[in-house]
Amino acid sequence: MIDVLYFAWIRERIGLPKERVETTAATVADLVAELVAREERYAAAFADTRAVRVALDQELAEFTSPLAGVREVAFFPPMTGG
Amino acid sequence: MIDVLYFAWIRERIGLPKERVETTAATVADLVAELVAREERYAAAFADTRAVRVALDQELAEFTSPLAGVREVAFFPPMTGG
Amino acid sequence: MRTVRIQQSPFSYGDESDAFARQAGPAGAVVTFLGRVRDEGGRLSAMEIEHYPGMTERAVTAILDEAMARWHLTAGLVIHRHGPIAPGEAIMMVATAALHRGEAFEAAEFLMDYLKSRAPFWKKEFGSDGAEWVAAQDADEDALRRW
Amino acid sequence: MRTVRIQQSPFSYGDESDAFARQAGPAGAVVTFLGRVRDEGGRLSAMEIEHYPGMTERAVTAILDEAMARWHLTAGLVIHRHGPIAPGEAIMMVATAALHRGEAFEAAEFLMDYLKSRAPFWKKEFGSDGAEWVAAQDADEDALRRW
Repeated sequence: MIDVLYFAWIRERIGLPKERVETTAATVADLVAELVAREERYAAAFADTRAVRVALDQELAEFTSPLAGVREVAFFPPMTGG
Repeated sequence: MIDVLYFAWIRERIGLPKERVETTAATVADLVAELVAREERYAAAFADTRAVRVALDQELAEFTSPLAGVREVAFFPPMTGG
Repeated sequence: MRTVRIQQSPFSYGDESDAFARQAGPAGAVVTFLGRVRDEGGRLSAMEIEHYPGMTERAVTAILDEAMARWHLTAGLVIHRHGPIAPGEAIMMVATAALHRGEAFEAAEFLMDYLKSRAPFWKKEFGSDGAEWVAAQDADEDALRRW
Repeated sequence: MRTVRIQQSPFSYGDESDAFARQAGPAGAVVTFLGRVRDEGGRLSAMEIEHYPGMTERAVTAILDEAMARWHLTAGLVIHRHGPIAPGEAIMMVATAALHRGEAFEAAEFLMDYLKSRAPFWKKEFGSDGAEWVAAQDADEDALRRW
């Protein structure tokens, strides 16, 4: 089980800020593929993954990063702070 | 007659902040030559003119600048504001 | 002295600047930056900033630590708000203190460039045309290359 | 809004920063710089700043006008003290306000570089080794070349 968090327009498209996901995905990309296969709203959120950033246990990561040992995955658009 | 002002260590070497000078000098360099010829303290102040800046009527100028129509000449070291 | 505050409530730029300068030690140079919501000629009625609690503090602290080490700052501060913010209000500020002005300026610009695209904040603008998430600019990503 | 103040009395960095930001109009970005007397590890007991009354106001105003035009500032401020100043005390500050952060930062750095070597101020330091006029640095003159 892994906590998956969504922010900004990704959160809005999927319709929830956080969920627990049962997965055996090896990488972030594998997890995204599982989510996209689930429902249309996930497909809409991940339609263009160039516009999606990912953090693993609150550190920026890549879609190729492995999920082994990770407890929290977050997906969000490019950041616009400052 | 022209007002001549001195600042910082140039003022200290010459021993006064301001004086009125009777001169027919055509340029700043000519005025400096007249002053240097007067007394040792002026010679000491203008010993190295690369370390001296000049302003004519409160605008930065050059030693080659003409004095015609100028009412106030100021000599000072390179500025150290900020 | 290192200060990171992520908060919903407003802050006073004057009071924070003053307090920062007082505790900045022997620094000859203090630079502060204030970022505010522009009203975009009246088209913007409000802004809302979403963030990622937990990661935000970690990311901002890491960015500030890097700036302090790289430019030998005697003090550094980042305050960043989240939640609803009205036009004209302060969004965030950074402050840097160093022996010389060049270090304080560079560190402040570095902090701004990194906070802009590496700290997990997302701005949503509410205006006469509806609500819209602010898009990241290529220029913001490019700005990181100079560091 | 353009403000130039050449004064002997101390000023409050917090109050001035706050007042500046309030009257800076629609600016999204405000940068302030504070320059203070360093104590040089205790070796400096006081500083005295001499200036050229009349020319100082003219020169500083001209530098600020140039910065405001070049970076489209919505407000600009320079406060510079003269007379005796104790270690740790504020010597001067500049503040710039612009729509975007890059303009506010560049204008503030430009102002500092020009005030350093083109405004008629001279610093004299009083310390345990006696009194000495601060020498201009080649680096300060070089700093002007980037503008």
